Order: sequence, then structure tokens, then C-alpha cells
Amino acid sequence: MTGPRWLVPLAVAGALLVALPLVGLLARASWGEMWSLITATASLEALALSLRTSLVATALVLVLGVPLGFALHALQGRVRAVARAVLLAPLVLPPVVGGLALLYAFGRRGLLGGPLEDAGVSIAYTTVAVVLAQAFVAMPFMVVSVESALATHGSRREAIAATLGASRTRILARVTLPALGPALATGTVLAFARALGEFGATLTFAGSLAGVTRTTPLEIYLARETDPDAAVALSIVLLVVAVTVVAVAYRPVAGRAVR
Amino acid sequence: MTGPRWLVPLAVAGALLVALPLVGLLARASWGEMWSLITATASLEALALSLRTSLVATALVLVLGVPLGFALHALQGRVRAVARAVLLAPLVLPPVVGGLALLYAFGRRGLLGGPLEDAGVSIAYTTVAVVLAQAFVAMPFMVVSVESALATHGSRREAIAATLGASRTRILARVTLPALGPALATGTVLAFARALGEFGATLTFAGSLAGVTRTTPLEIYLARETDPDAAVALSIVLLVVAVTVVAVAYRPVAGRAVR
Amino acid sequence: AAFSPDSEGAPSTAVTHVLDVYAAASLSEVMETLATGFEEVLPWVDVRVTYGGSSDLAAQILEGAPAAVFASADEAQMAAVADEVAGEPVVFATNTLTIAVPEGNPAGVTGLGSLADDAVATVVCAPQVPCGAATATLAELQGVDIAAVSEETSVTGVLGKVAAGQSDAGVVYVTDVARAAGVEAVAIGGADAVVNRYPIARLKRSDFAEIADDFVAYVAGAEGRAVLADAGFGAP
Amino acid sequence: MRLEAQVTVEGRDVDATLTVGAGRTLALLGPNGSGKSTALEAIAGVVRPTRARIVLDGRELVGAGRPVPPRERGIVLLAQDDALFPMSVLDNVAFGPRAAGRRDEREVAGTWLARVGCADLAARRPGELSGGQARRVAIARALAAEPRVLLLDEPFAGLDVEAASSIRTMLRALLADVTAIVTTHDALDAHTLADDVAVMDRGRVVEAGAAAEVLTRPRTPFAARMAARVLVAGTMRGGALELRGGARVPVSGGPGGGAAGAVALPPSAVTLVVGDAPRDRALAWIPDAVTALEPRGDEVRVVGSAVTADVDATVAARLDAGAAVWFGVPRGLPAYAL
Amino acid sequence: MRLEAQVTVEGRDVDATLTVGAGRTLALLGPNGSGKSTALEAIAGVVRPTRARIVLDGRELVGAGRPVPPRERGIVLLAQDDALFPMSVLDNVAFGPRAAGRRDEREVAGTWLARVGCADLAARRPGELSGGQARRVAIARALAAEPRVLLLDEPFAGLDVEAASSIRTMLRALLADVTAIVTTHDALDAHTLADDVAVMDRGRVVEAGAAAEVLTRPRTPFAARMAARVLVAGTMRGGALELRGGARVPVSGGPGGGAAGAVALPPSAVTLVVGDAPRDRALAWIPDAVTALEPRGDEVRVVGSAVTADVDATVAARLDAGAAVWFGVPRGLPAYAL
Ligand SMILES: Nc1ncnc2c1ncn2[C@@H]1O[C@H](COP(=O)(O)OP(=O)(O)OP(=O)(O)O)[C@@H](O)[C@H]1O
Ligand SMILES: Nc1ncnc2c1ncn2[C@@H]1O[C@H](COP(=O)(O)OP(=O)(O)OP(=O)(O)O)[C@@H](O)[C@H]1O
Ligand SMILES: [Mg+2]
Ligand SMILES: [Mg+2]
Repeated sequence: MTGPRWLVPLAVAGALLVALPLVGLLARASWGEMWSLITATASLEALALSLRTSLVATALVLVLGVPLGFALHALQGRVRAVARAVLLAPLVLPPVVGGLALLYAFGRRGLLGGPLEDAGVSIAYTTVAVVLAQAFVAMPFMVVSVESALATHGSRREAIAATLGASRTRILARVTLPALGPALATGTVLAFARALGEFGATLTFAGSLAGVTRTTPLEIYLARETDPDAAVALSIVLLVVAVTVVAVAYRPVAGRAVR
Repeated sequence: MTGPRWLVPLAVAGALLVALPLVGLLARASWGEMWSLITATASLEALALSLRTSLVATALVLVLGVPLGFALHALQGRVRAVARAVLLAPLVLPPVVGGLALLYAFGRRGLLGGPLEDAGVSIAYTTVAVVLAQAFVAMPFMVVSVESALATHGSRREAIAATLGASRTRILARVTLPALGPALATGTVLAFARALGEFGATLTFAGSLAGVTRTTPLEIYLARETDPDAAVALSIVLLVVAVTVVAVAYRPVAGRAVR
Repeated sequence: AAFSPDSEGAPSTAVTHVLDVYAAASLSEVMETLATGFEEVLPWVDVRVTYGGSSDLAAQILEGAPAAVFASADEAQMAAVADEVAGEPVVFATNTLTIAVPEGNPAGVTGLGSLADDAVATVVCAPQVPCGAATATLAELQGVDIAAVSEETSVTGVLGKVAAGQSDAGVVYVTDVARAAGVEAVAIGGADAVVNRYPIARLKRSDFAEIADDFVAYVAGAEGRAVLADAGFGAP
Repeated sequence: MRLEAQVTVEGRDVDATLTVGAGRTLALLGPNGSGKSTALEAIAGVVRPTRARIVLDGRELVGAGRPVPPRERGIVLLAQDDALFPMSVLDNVAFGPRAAGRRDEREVAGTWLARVGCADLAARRPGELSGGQARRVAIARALAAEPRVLLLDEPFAGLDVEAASSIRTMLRALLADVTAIVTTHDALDAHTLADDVAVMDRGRVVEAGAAAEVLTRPRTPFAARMAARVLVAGTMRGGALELRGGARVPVSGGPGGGAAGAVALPPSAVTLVVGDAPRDRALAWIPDAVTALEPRGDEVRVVGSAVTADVDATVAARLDAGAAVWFGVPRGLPAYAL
Repeated sequence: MRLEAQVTVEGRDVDATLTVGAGRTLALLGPNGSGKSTALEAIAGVVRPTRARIVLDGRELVGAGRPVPPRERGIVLLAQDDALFPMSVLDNVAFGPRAAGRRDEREVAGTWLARVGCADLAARRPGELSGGQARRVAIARALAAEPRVLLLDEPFAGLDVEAASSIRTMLRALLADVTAIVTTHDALDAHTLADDVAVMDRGRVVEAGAAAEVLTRPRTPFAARMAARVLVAGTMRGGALELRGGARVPVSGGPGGGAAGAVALPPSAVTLVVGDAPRDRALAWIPDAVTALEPRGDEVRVVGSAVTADVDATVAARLDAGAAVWFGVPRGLPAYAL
């Protein structure tokens, strides 16, 4: 399905809205110094931390977000509508407020962080905090993707699988999840990208300590103050990394409807 | 399909990750002053601006992002994978860098903004800039939702509709878009929420002038400097507005597969 | 003895102590130099500096962040964390306002008076943040009604817009122009009338109070003053 | 395994009671939309019934208490729409055996695939099958699960003649021991596979009994049509059936005077005459008007308001809808109560 | 509208050439997976063919140049899987008329729905229909589009006997003027609706000709089976067919000596004897072994390796697969070349 021709100018306009700023960014980059800027220890350290934390956060979002999507789907009517909207909160909260909220929950004096602290477990200002912050902001994408896919998918095949004697776990693994493939891929990609770009909540909740909590976006933020060229260069690196990871990891799922 | 029982603790953990910070936020609110804080002129002005711009940005994202999703779907293999990843850029870019990139494109000396400025059209420091910034960051959600839904949906019904003599436009409006319903709803909701929460890019690209470009997230950020309580109160208001709008507007689509 | 953590008093080059310093983002370059300098004096100390907006840092400190020293760009934020502060904060630097313009000064800005012109796209800090409060005070003193197109939440926001040519002029601190790229300063006559003060203090939570005190003393002392003066900061 | 099921699905206006004796096969017949699939799906647990009571060999699976979950019922459904899973054909067929914990599920699946003639399709995905191939795979999947009760919803729909006949033979052998319900629109299936027949209409069971009985002595026009018989129904009066229009058909046996009765016979046994009242006294003559003409190969089925006849195409060529005709029915056919 | 189509779909190993005369109807027969649906979908433009040449009334729709887009071809497909749109039943049926710019599309749709007996379902969504109801709606949708060429993929699959017969009658009237291809697994459809017949196997057309010719003189076992005939094939030698096993069947006519020839007859015309070689000289006797027994109502179809017979159930009761039997075929049947 290619859609009518008049979609093309609109698609071009949409592409321009996204691409033009990127081109602008590339145009402002000082390509001569690029290599030295990128390979600076601080940059590499931040990039490694960013990749590590984003991947862990994405895994966390998969492990918790998919069940949450199922749970949301199992709710009914109004309750479901409200629960869905609440789960979008991390998207709506300005990132700094999100970070504060995380502090209120998991900080040293937070609801859960306080008791944990007493038990000798400290989360805030560690790499774990970075992962939590990223998972917090990325969670809505997975939940909403999974829930909307479940709504489209229906439950007929699952019911048939049950008559064949399959346990719920088997049905989930063999029938439902494969059918959710594209939605899971979408959720994962959005979550990973969002985690990689996460800035405000991390800064507030995890702090900005080189090698521990200073991810690339924080490094960029710092660099901006003193060396805008470095900030642009780092942003471009972040982009390239994200584009590469996503382009390689996101295998387009064959668009074949099951008969 | 309810899924196996062992999903429940995971779902609860996921829900806690999102909900606990919100509870923390609510716990820190000074409820006594809430009303006066909310109804302060600046708060209301910012809230009205936020709602207005977010809705317009969401509309823009629908109008441009859906065609872009179709265009992406029409691409093949590697090209598509790379294009998809590039379209995720606004998600990955730290918002401040996103704002800078927007400046480079649509600012007074930007690639497109420069010529426009010469022609007497100025985007900078206007409400239009706010909408552009919000649309920029929200675009990926719509594009990726639409594309992944198209992949699941296939194109058989569209081909059949064509044999019945329908134009591409009619097929789009009557066959494809209705089938994409849940995905469009998801994309719209995510886009709206993201636009409502947008902060960094707006600040950098559009500036912050009461009534013109100062949306609620910016207002919250400012309020924090002088009155952290006000910031928490405003955040809660923003949340409540978002939750209400989403809960009311997002009608769960009946999960009936077409036979 | 204060400088000697070992009971033997033998100097050691191995890092054994970490000092967490929370510093306002506008101090990032000088604080880096100061940290290095301090580490040369006390090689077993690793000074880790966390930068951020003063208000963000204050909020984190209130939420139990493991900061030993807080260097704020603003006395109000230092006051916000007064409960956490050990002893009295020391003002270690000052700053005055100036006008930042894009390279070449395209709008021909000559002084604060130029900013009243609608044709000059001016950005300032919002009155809620320290630089904005100072700007408003100065403008009032000089009887100028600045026609701002945007009231930014931070100096960085102002500088970014000026550097990008998005605005023709912005009011920032002298030191900000000094460390920013792509902008020039247009001095404001009588800017001395409004001075911003930077306080630094040790926090109660610091694990090695003596080292933290030493750092505060180092920053506020002669070595610190020299570094700060180099970056354009005024003496307290 | 004796199956007694009473299922009500209010949204679809279905309320059916079905009973299948242990090891017997029930053919469930009925027009489109009469609720056959709904009844089967409700029994299998694929559709949630509004109310239900399902008893298998004396054990209440669904009823007053907590229903036994579908996966423990041992009731397998061949759904009308195949509902294959998004995995390879082999994995589809192996699904049941694997769920049952068998280790040799791939061999079992391979055997079943071969039996339905689809061994070469093992590696395909469901979207890559023809309609008939998908149907055969669905059949193999249902059978491979070794059900205690087998519910087959139109098992032969879309199968080619060869496949239909070989799978019909295979099923016949299998169904000898298994309790089963088979829905179909083909009387041949009912004849071949079923011990008993139930006919549904508008969500209710309107006729039920032994296959031979229902198919030779149909009580509803639909059952008669399925059995390819003409149902001549009327009121018993003095050894004859009096039809609505007043015509009398002498019969043998039948219920007492005044009761509703009928005879059934194949349309090819009905004689058709156009024009004046015929003289032939061996037959009972019924005046009627043609409502439809259905060509069937060399013959044409002439449908009247009361009677239907299969006649030679040359005879039918002179007819039009609305034409007045005489249908001749043999005298003395055995009548039965309606 | 004369349709000539040559379509190749490499991924499915289909390469078929079909020709339908103006206003004629072609029945496309073939086993499951033989490529019938693929051929129709490629002609309609629903599946993209690897290569194709489609000529309608002398105009090349698909060929060397830029193909005419499906929506301008006037070729409407009733897909095997219904493929109803996510809108009400009425809107589905009104889709074609509306696309054609008709203002009265709702009335038109209502009329067609009534004709397929689904007037009461107008407001339903596709997911709320029974299998047969969905099929009928799909038929109404295809017909409402007033196609120049109509491609019907198993139009009667899933329809109940009443609906099948009335829609068959309706289609017969309609197809008199329309160029059409109908796929089916039911010989009755071919008999009733088609002027011509083509038989596909493994993606190729293996037999084509006038319906009467192909169905009475089938050349392939599949066509014979479809036509419910027994194909007795052999080599012509001196006025008789010599079968593989050596048995001779005297025939009338037929090709010259040494050529491959055949006679075809209904299985009910074949006599079956168990035991010693029969004496009856009126029939030609063919020794064979039983490969399968297919009960069909009161009769049983006894399938041998060469010949098939329909016999009384009482006779068949003594038989098992593998049993040695004699099939008796009338002498002097008209033979034809294979
Ligand atoms: N998903 C559904 N939602 C609502 N009504 C439905 C649904 N499926 C079927 N129906 C309706 O329920 C009734 C029974 O449908 P069912 O599918 O059981 O009929 P059936 O006897 O199997 O017909 P067929 O011979 O066409 O398969 C029909 O009136 C149908 O329209
Ligand atoms: N989507 C597909 N992808 C790949 N192969 C397919 C696909 N659909 C069908 N095939 C294969 O193409 C061949 C022809 O299929 P087609 O559906 O045309 O058969 P058919 O004659 O219509 O069969 P049936 O009588 O079962 O409907 C089959 O071998 C089938 O397995
Ligand atoms: Mg059904
Ligand atoms: Mg087919």
C-alpha cells in the first residue's frame, strides 16, 4: 500500500521538519576537530556509559513494560483509560521534575530510597540511578505499544491455543509475543532512543559524575557552556551511534498477516 | 488474553517504577497553597499556552507524521532501516541540542529561517516556534507507530479495494486509516504527551516569554528558582491536565479483528 | 596535620580520599582549574566536581546528595540549603553584568540604552533567576525599559541565542562572555552598581570535614583568587 | 466420553443444548448464522458463553462452580477460520503434542501432516498456504492434539475432491472411537461420519435424532433440503395427507387424523407435468407454481411452493418462474408425524 | 469483453494462461495449492505477478508498457478469504458503487444485500458475522461493483444449501452477460455456471475446453474425479483399450491403434464382483485391488488402482483395502484420445 500521491508533499514536509535541523547541526559541526573531540577520554567514557546504561534500561523496560502492557490490557473501561494516562506521566513531566520525583521515591530520603538507605543500599547518584531514570522516562513507550498491539490483535488464537492444552506461559511465548513482534520492536526502539537521549531526570536524580553518572547528554550539556563545537560534535556522535544501533538492531518484521 | 500469572509481579514492579515517583511528587506537594499557586495568572497563562500549542503540534504531527510513516513503509531494506533510525533523532538528541538544531534550521540565521527572515517572516520568539519545537520532538512517535502498524497490517484489503475501483485517497480514508486506528491513537497520545512535556528544545529555540512562548514546563522550571513548592504544584497540575485529556480523548478501540 | 590523613604523616601519592564538590555550571572552567590545583597540593585527594544549575544542585543537596562542598552562583540558593551547611558560607567571587552581542555586533549595540529599541532582539534572564534579577535591578537603576523577546531561565540560554545570531543582544555576566565562543562584550557603563556574589560552603554531610574546609579555604584564598581573577571574576 | 452441553450466548441469540453419546459423532446442521460455530466455540471455551453447563462423562466442566479452564478440558476445536499460529506449519501441528509434554512432537506432527497430504509444507508459514492447504494443516493440528472430544467446524470446506475424500475416510476411522461434533453444509458428511444429527435454526436446536432417522424423515424444510429430499407436509385425514392448497396425497401409516404429518422423497422421484390435470392414477397430483429453476448438470431442479422435482433439462426449458405445474408424488409412501 | 491472461508468479511456481470468451464463464478447477487463487489474484492485480500479459477486448492492460492500475481494469475479485473492510456490512457492499461515483450507493448496496439474503445484517461489522454470512456479504460487494470481468474464488464455500442454491441461480442469470472465471471444488458449479472449464495442477493449466467436453471426456484423473466419473485409460489396440495390467475394454470410436485413449463413465455404472473371474460377457472385466473404501450415504465408493465403483453398502461390507476384485465396465463405450 503506497497511499495516494498527495501524501508525498506532506511526508516531505514532515521529513524536512526532522531532517533540516539535523542538517543544520551537521553544517555547524567543525569537522576538522571532530576526531579529536570524539576521542577525548571524557567523550568516550560518557559514550560507553550511555550505551551501557541505555541498553540495561531498555532491557528493564522490556522485562517490566511488557507485563505492564498486558496488565493494562486486562483492565476495563474507565479504569484502563485512567491507568493508561497515568502511565504516560513520565512523558509529560518536565525532565527535571521527573528527576525530582525520582529523588522523592528512590533518593536517600525518598519513599523507598529511605528504607533502602537504612538497609545499606544506596541508589541515588550511582549508575543504577542513571538506569532507573532512563527506564522511568522510557517505560511509557513500551507499555502503550504493547497495549495497543494487544487491542488490535484480539485473543482468538490464544483461546484456540488453550484448547490445544497449552499453558498460559506457552501461549504467551509462542502465540502472543510472536504476533506482537512489530509492536515490541517499536517499543524497544523508542525506549532505547529515549533512554539514550535522557538528560534532565538523570542530571537531577543521578547527578553528573564522570564515568559514573555522566552520560553523553550530560557531557554535551557541560560542553555547551564552554565549547559549543564540542557539544555539536558529541551530539553528532550520539546521533550516529543511535542511528547505527537502531538501523542494525531493528529488523523489519515481514508484513505478512497470518491467514 | 490475560497472560500467565508470573507476569503480575513484573507488571507491579513496572507500575511501581512509574507510580512511586508520582506518589513522591504528590507527597511533597503543599496542598494548602495548591489552589492559589495554580490559579496565579502566570500559571493559567502558561497552562493555556501549553494546551494550545500541544494540540496544534499534535495536529501537525498527525498531518505530517502519518504520511511520513507511509513513506517510510514504502522504502525498502537498508534504506528504510536507516531512514527510520534517522527519524528517531529528535528522541535521541538531548532536548537542548535539539533546540540548537532547530535554531540552525529555522532560526534567524538558519538554513530555512534565514531566507524566511529576509522575506519578512520571522518564526523566532513566536508561538509558532513553540509548536515547531514540540512537533519536532513528538514526530518520531507518530512515524514509528504508523510504520509498525502498516507492517503488521499488510496490504491485501487495500489491493482488493483497488479492484473495486476505489482511488488511493478513498482506500486510505476508508480502509487503511480505520485499520490503523489503535496505532494512530497510540501515536497521537504519545505525541501529545511529549509535546505537553517538552522543555529543552522550546527553551533553546523559542525562548521564554510569558504568554507567548513560556509553556508550563518552562514556567515550572522558572518557579523552581524561587519557589520549589510552586514548581511541584504546577507539575501536578500539568500531570492532571495530561491525564484528563488522555483519559478522555483516547477511546479504546474495540479489539475485534476483521474476519 | 590537617593535610595528613596517615597517622605516620608520610606523604602518599595514592588517591585515598574523594571530595565531592557541587558547583554552579557557570563556574565549570575555573572550578576545574581549582580542583586540579588543589589535587597538586594534596595528591591523595580526588576532587570530583558535579556541575548544574545552582537551584538543581540545591534541590539535590536537600534530597541527600553526597556533596561535601557547595559553590553556588547565588546567595539565595545557598540560603535554601542553610540547614545542610556547616559554618558560615564564604563569598569567594563576584561578577558584574555586560552585554553579549554576536561577533561583529550586527545590530550596532552601544550600551544598555540600545536594548530598549524594539528593533534589537534582546534576550535577558528571567527575573526569577539571579542574572535576571540583577539585570532588572540594573535596568531600573539606569531607567532603561528593556524590550526583551525572551526571558531565559539561565545565562546559557542567553549566550546560546546570541552566539547563534538568534538574538542581537543579551545581558549576561562578564565571565560568561569571557568563556563563551562566538560572542563579544559591549560594556555597560555603571554595571558595578549591581554585583552578583558567589558563596561557597562545606556541607555537614562531608565525610572528611577537614579536607572540605581546606578546599573552601583554598578557593577563597590567594590561589583561588588568582584563578578567578584570570577568568574575569571580581574580588568579593 | 459422553458430552452434554447447554450453552447460551446472548449477544448472538444462541441457546443450544447438544448431547453426544460416548464415542458417537453428532452432525450439527443448520443454515448460515444459525449458531453452529458459536455453539462449538462456546463448548471449547473459545467464546465465553453467557450461561453454560457442560458435562463430560458425568464431570461438570462448566456449571455452577468455577469452570474448568479450556486447556484442561481435552476438547479440541477445529475452528472455521483455521486460526493458525504465527509459526511454521510443522510447529503448528506440533503445538498440541508439545503442550502435552511429548518429546517426539516433531515426528508426531510430521506423521499428521503426511496424513492430510501436506508433508511438503512443513517449513511454510501460515501466510504462505493456499486456502485448502491451510484447512488441512488446521485439521492436522486439531487431530495431533489427541482430543477426548473433537469439535470440527466445517472440516471439508475448501478441500479439493481428492483431499476431502481421503480426509473423510481418515476421519471416519478416527471418529469411530472419539466423541465428536461435526458441522457441515454437505449431507454426504452427515451420512458418512455421523451417528446422530442435530439441526439448528436461529440459535436453537430444532431437530435432533439418529442420522438415518433425521435424514430420511426430516421434520424441517432445511433438514429435508440437506438430505436432498422433498418434504411434503400436511394434515392427516383418512389415510391421506391434506396439503395447504387442498390437494390430497394418499399415504401408508402416519399419525392419527388431524395431526400434522409428512412424507419425504428424493426430488428425482417426483414427476412433473405442465398443462391440464394429468390422468395417471398411480400418482397423487399436486397443483403448484414454479418459484425457482436450478440447473444441476443435465437436470434442472424445479422448485415449487410445496414440492420440488428434478426433471430433464429439455422439459425445464419450457418453464419459467410462476408457471403453473402439476407435481406427481407416488401414492402409499410411509408417512410420519411432524 | 474477451479476457486473455498469461500470469507467472515465480514465488508460488504458478504460470498459467487462461482465455475467456466475451460474456462466457470459465470454471477453473484444480487440487488445493494448484494456483487457482494465485492466478485470479494476479489477474485482478491483488498479487503482483513476476510476469504477466493481460489483454481485455484487445486492450493490453498488463504487458510490455506501464500496467493499467487495478482500479481502472474493471476486473473485480471475490477473494477466497472474503477480505471484508473494517466498516459496516452495508458500507462494504456500497464500497464499489460509491467508488464509481454513484449517489444511490446505499440503495444499491441494500438491494444486493437483500439478494444474498443478508438484508438484516446491514449494520453489522465484519467481525460480527458467521462464516457463511461473511461470504455472502463478500459476494454482494463484488457484484455491486458492476464488474466488466468477474473473478469468483470459490463463491459457494461455506454457504448453506439454501443460500448456495439461490445464489447459484442468481449468478447463473448474471454470468450470462459477464465475462467471468469461477474457481470451485464442486463439479455442480462447473456444470451449472460454466461454459468452459480449465483444470490447473502444480501451477500449470493441464486441461481446457468446453465444459461439457471436459466434464464428460476428462483427460486427467483430477478432472474425472471432479466430474464424478471414472477414467479408464489405456492404449488403443484393435477396437479396444488395453489397460496397464493387460485387461482389454472393447470401445467404439477412439483414436488410432497405439494411441493413448480413454472412456469415462459414472462410478455407479461400474459393476463390482468379488472372487472368481465373472462370466457375464456383456461387460468387460478388469481385475484390480481395493485401495480405499469411501462410504457415501447408502452406498460405498470402492476405489481401485485403475477403476472406481459405487456399490451397495451390503456388498462393500465384505471388502477391505487390498482385497482383489473385478470391475465390470460396459463394452462399446465411446472412446476418445488422451
Ligand atoms: N463475533 C460476533 N459478534 C457478534 N455476533 C456474531 C459474531 N459471530 C457471529 N455472530 C452472529 O451469531 C450468529 C451465529 O453465528 P455462527 O457463526 O455461530 O453461525 P454458523 O451457524 O456457524 O453459520 P455459518 O454456517 O455461516 O458458519 C449469527 O447471527 C452471527 O451473525
Ligand atoms: N502468500 C503466499 N506466499 C507464498 N506461497 C503461497 C502464498 N499463497 C499461496 N502460496 C502457494 O502458492 C501455491 C498456489 O496457491 P493458491 O492459493 O493459488 O492455490 P489454490 O489453487 O487457490 O488452492 P486452494 O484450492 O487450496 O484454494 C500453493 O503451493 C501455495 O502453497
Ligand atoms: Mg460457522
Ligand atoms: Mg484458492
